[in-house]
Amino acid sequence: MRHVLLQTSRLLAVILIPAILAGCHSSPEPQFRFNRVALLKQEKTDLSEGETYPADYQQEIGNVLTALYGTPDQPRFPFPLGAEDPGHEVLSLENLERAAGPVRTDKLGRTAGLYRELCSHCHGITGDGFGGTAPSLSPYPRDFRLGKFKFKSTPLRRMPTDEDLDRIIRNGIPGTAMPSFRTLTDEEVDALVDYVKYLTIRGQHERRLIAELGNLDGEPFMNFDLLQENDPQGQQVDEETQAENLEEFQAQMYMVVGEYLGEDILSRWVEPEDEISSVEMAPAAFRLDHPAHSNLILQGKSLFYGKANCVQCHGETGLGDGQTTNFDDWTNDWLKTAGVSYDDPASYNDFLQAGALYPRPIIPRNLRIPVFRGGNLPSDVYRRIANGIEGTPMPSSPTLSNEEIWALVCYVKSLPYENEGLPRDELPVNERVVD
Amino acid sequence: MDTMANSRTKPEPDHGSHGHAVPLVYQRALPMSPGKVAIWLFLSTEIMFFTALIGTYIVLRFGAPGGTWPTPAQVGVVEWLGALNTFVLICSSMTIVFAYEAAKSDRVRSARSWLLATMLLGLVFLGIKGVEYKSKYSHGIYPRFPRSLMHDRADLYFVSNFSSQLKQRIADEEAFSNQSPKQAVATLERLYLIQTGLVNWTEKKVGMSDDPQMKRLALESFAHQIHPLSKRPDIDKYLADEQTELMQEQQQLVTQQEQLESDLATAQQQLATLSDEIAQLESDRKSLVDDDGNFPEPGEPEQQRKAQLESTEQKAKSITESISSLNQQLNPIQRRLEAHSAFNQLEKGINEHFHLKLPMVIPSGNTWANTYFLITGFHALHVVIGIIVFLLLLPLELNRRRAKVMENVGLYWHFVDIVWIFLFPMIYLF
Amino acid sequence: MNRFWSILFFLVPLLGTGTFLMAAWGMAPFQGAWLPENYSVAGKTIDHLFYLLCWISALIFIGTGIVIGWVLWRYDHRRQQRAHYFSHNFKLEMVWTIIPAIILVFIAFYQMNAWAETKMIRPTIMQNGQAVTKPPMVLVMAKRFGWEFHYAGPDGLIETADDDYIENELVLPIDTDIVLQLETRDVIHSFFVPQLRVKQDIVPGMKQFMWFRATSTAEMEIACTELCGWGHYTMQGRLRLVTPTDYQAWLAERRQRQTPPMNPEQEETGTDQAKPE
Amino acid sequence: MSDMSTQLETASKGRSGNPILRFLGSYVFSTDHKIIGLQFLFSSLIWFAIGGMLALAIRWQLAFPWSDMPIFGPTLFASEGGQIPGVFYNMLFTMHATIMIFFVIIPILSGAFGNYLIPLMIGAEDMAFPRLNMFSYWFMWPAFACMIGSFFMPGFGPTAGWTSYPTLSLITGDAQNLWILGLIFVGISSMIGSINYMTTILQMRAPGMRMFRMPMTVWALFITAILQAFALPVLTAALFMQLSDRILATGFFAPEAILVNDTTSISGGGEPLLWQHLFWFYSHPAVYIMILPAMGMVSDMLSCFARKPLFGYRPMVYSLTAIAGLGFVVWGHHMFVSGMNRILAISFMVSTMLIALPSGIKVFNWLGTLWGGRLYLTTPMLFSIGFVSMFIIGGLSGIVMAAPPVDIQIHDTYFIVAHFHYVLFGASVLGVMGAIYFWYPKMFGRMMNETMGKIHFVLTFIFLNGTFFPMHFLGARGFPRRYADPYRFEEFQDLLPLNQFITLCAFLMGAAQLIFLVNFFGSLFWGRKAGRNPWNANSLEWSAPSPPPHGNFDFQPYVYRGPYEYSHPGREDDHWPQVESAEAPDSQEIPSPTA
Repeated sequence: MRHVLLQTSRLLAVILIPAILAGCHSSPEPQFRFNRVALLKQEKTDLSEGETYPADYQQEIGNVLTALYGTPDQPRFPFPLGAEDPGHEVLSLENLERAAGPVRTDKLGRTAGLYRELCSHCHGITGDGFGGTAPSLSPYPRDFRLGKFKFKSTPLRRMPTDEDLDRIIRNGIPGTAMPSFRTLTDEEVDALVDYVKYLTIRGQHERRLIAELGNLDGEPFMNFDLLQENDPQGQQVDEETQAENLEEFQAQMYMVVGEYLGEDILSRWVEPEDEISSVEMAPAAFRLDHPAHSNLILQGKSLFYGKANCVQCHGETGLGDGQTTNFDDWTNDWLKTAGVSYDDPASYNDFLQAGALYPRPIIPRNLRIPVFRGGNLPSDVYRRIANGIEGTPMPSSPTLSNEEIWALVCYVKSLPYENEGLPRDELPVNERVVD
Repeated sequence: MDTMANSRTKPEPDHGSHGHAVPLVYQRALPMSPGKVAIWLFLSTEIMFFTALIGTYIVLRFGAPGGTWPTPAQVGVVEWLGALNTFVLICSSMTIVFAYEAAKSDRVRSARSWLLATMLLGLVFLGIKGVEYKSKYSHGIYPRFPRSLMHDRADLYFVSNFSSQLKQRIADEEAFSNQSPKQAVATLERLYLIQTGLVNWTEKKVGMSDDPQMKRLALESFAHQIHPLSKRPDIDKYLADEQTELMQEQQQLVTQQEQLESDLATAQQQLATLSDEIAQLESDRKSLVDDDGNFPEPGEPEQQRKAQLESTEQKAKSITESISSLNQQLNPIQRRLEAHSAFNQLEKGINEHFHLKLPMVIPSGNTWANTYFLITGFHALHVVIGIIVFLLLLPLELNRRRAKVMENVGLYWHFVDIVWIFLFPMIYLF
Repeated sequence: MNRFWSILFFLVPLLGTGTFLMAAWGMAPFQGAWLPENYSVAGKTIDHLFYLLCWISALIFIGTGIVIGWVLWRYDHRRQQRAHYFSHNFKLEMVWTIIPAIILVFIAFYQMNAWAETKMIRPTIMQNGQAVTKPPMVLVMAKRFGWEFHYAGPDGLIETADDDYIENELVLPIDTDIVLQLETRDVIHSFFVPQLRVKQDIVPGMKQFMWFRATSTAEMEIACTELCGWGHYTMQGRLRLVTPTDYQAWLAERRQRQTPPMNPEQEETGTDQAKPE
Repeated sequence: MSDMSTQLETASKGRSGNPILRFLGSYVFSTDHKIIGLQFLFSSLIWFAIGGMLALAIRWQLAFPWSDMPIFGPTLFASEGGQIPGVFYNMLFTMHATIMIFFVIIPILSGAFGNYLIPLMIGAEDMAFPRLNMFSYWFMWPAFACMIGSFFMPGFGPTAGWTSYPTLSLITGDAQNLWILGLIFVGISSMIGSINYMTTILQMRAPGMRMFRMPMTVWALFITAILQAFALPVLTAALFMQLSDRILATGFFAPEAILVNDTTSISGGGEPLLWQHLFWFYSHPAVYIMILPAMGMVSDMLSCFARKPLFGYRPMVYSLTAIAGLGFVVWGHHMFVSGMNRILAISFMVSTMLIALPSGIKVFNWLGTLWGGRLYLTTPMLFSIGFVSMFIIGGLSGIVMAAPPVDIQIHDTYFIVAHFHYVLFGASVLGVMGAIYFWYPKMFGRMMNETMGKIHFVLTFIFLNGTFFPMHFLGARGFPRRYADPYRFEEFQDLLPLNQFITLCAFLMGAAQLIFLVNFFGSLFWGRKAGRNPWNANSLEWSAPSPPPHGNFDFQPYVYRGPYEYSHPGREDDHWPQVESAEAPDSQEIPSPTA
């Protein structure tokens, strides 16, 4: 018995002591995750089968991004033009600091570390939509790095306004796992909006850098060694060379920050409000009490089955069963571009290893449930129909007239409550009224 | 009374030698062996187990919406098979008693044959159970992931699921038809007809119609054609009405089509004459070539004819368009009528008649199947365990010493029998 | 040493009741850790019951605590030469069976009315000279992880095409019998407003009704108290109790928003449904 | 300790020369009820440590939400800065409850003490079915494997709460399947065990050991076995149904279609409330399964250390029976706000009020036992008095919750958490601790250290109250349970300091258990040797050698009196063992061994 006990206690010690030691030091500072899916995709497009970019390329991009954007705990932002930079209109450092970093529990009114507290479970610290809960959610949380947002007041391929992001945070997205954060204060929401934009811009920039890898020929994007006063042999560099080096570094920086970021990415984020698409006047029959209201619904119905061809995806039944094999852009981004087929999971196993989420077809909305992801106000539905939904197969509809769109809005909004053909008291099976 | 001392003296293999010299004596609360006490206690826990299952059945059955619960006929339960099974089990309860009695009086061979008989009766029970399960399975009545074939209501979700499963079936069948075309063609034709004549028609009808009564009849008649549950005069009438109406419509459309076709023929004739005339005029004109090789300007009649030609072409085109749109209208109607003539007269419905195993509507059918398989399954499991125990006992010498074991096994077997006696009326009769 | 144990065990009821009183009076460090302020009519009854039960419990608690402390103090093996040999006392046992039984039966009957009022008797309205149960005002649709509050449109009925729904914000009038219809889209949730003393689980496949009458205007939070998944703690809604006039004005404003722009001047950019009031 | 091993070694000598086989035979696959009891004891204590760690992790998150959690943070979530995801928190409390209930309290009470004490206390050489008994332990191992395995499934483990309410439990990760399987195995183990106990108690009592001469411990274990045998099959059936809902999508507990994030998951026609009824039909009796044996053991300890007969032995037995009987008809009080029929709620309320009565009688009888005694405040005695004192709190808060209108406010809040921790930790675990201190000399032949025991008690007692008492206030405020971050709600933000205080107490309470650990293992080697009867107690096990050999008794025990004849006036000694004869045994009661 003694022998057994000694053995057992030794075994316990072997198991427990490392665990306790591991528990005693705190976690290392979290880092942004590198976009390995984009790199893999780039490798598949640029290089021949089986070849990869050298590991220090990834290191290099990481260095550049850390130099420009800091870390999750200490965010930075590279305003290329200093104080006059239009980037200041896009986001403010103050807001970033409020949203970034670990959750502060010492204060009661926890106004710092908001992103980590509220968002990173799903969207991940990097904003790559790969937080801890992500794989179990349907639909997956948004990956910000593509710079695409579904529900916005601007047309396709335009950036959302602050208002749009603000509304999503406050209202949530019904029918998805995105909850409504209505109880946050204005400042908190502003901070989160700016932080989301920060993560998006960082992700877009990262993708851009990865896309440029093929043009590099082994040269670094930004050679930080150029700033050193000593050369690799440890010798002092003379002033002339230093000046040259500095110039070269500035040129590199101009390319990476000024061109890639400033011109190509940031400029689109400035004043997206100018692009807001208008919601045209509705016909008088849109009013519920208008005698022609039911005619408008009928018109919407015939458009639904006819000219607008909504049935193609949403199905004749309106249950969203028309097509079930499309993917959204976030999946297509790697699934399609890299020439991988969905039917053969083995063919994209390397992408899953790199951190892509298992591809799921995007299911068209079941219109018989009164859940409107982009908002249920008539003007919201109008925009969805008129502008389409970014990143999904839902197209914009330039051929429909204003009145036709309103008719569709009217029909779509009435669809959930449409009697499917059974008496109302028979409707919800197994529904017992308790009172 | 045989006491514990009896079982004491029989050394337990794991016990080894005891630390004490004397075997202990005990006083008992009940005048039976510990084994028998334990088997009674075990059976009482089993009662609680089956109480929970039967309770679930009762709750779900009486909680079913609108009092719907499939009749035995609707789910293919055959009463006489159940009655036969009851008889088999009761007989087996009797034979096990004979086996026990034989063992108690040391008639070893007789005990063994009675036990064998019990086991065989148990196997017969399982066999009949298997036949029943198989018939359920072949009718598509079983719990299934992710959705059962059975839907509780004829609604759009039913149509939608039916449609997607049908599409899958057609795809499978098409792949199969590449290998052996002859066999598949008939099935495939039928499936296409179901898809166009039933599913798409109903989808469209329910989507486009504004009359709730109409929608309801459309959905119910669709479900009825797939798998009729009982005689439905209203649906028969609806279908017949629809058929006559569609025939009239078809007639109309066909007349229209004929009219249009004759129009088209006239137009084409006109076109032919016109182009002939134009060609004539042109060649006439070309014969008037001057010295520079220039033709004269086309004359008034030629221009007139050309304009005429153009307008007639337009007209012919529009006629062709309307013909094709007419065809588009006509096509589903024709398919629907074909479906009517192909499927209306089927007594057992499409599913069973063609062995299609497509989704069907049985109100509360899912819940029925769940509880049926749960309860009878666990009961069958108990029968199986009993048979295994019999198998273990058979090679042994079934003498007086083993009679106690026989008694305990018999108690268990009676319990299994009693459970069935509860289940039989519950599932087969009420 | 026995004294020490005696005092230790006596401290249990002392500190127990003491902290209860401190919490009830809102003394530090328990300020706020007690029944929240009550805003509903039925809440008063519930609070009264809670206090009554607390007092009964406190009496028993202190009584038994004193006995334990005293026994340890008095019957220490160093003071007591030999234990008294007795194994039962019929009269005493009857007394401590019957008195608690009476108290328990009293409690059981005392609370039945409160239960009936809060959960069984639904408010009525007069319709054609007959009292009929009041139809629900708002359909509360619970889902993972949030609340949808479906308000009746101009037709006054919920579950019709003109319904208007808001995420996570419920506005209700005070001094009115409010009936809510509760449903869920996915799993079991529970609608809980501590200040109104209302809680109701919402089970899939069932319709639940809940009613209360608020007494004064306030803003409070709605919580879900039945585990519903990873984001259970995020099911946070806001409830605003306003005066009936404000409520009507608010409703009118909502309806205004439901109407899309009918002429260019009224058009707004983006939906401002989200903007806080 | 060494006595025991020599005894056992001699017992197994000659059976097999191979030392490994011999070791396996005597310690691992032993059919000796004492070894099986100890196996249950040790595995439960290991699970107790795991469950405790989970509890501390829960407390950490509530005191310092989303901060870097010790041990779990750096090992599992380093890339997230040590911040746990919400679903991990759900796993924490689900597994904490499951482990504590099904792998700690139930096995330690009926598995460890039931196995160890029943044959010894009734004078049997072993259980009625020793090999079945071995199986009842080894059926725990598949359950252990399932539970450990479930931690490694996606989503970190089952996350539907220990109540596992559908429809949530139907859509959580695959770990739930393992969880269900684990509980089914626990159920089989408990069922085998309880049938064995009942048979043993009914049929294998020593001559003269009438039912009403059995110690309260045996009575309590007997009634617990009845509860288990009749309530568990219901849970097992329900678990099978839930498993089939998850795997075959049968839908016993799912209404027609559940839409989760717009994906139809399960179809059915079932009833979510049906699960709750079936579950609580078992789990409410389970509450008594978790407290009755402790009550029995505490009764024995109180009487022994007060040197005085148990006050009202028969009423105590009757009240045990009443608690068990009523325990089957009160399950609905867990469901007052669940949407269950509201008239039914009233009947459940009345029966719940009734069940308070026998519980009250027990408390008063314990006080009566102490009154006029000669108290020796040894560690087991202190734990027993602690048990009574804590059980009073748990019982009284139970009455508050039994009132449905009040339950509306405090259902699923920390008031409930406080209540059942007072009963399960405050009462049951203190009782178990006391019982370990009390029967340790019998189990290992050595005494545990009294000073360390008392320090252990006083620290546990203080911090246990510090941990659980403030939860009543949180609950009254409406502070919901199972919230990973309640402070998202403005109205709960000011409760953070109180929660931090609770967490501090919880960690200190956890630390205090280290003293117990040291004492337990240290005493194996350095404890004072105990004779047969170190506490001068009456019941039969104290007449056997410590530790008892294989077969328990080195003499044929005859029982002459009840177990509580302390300080009998006609006797100089203050105890009078049940086996000690003053006159010839009543010949009627002793069957002749040869009959």
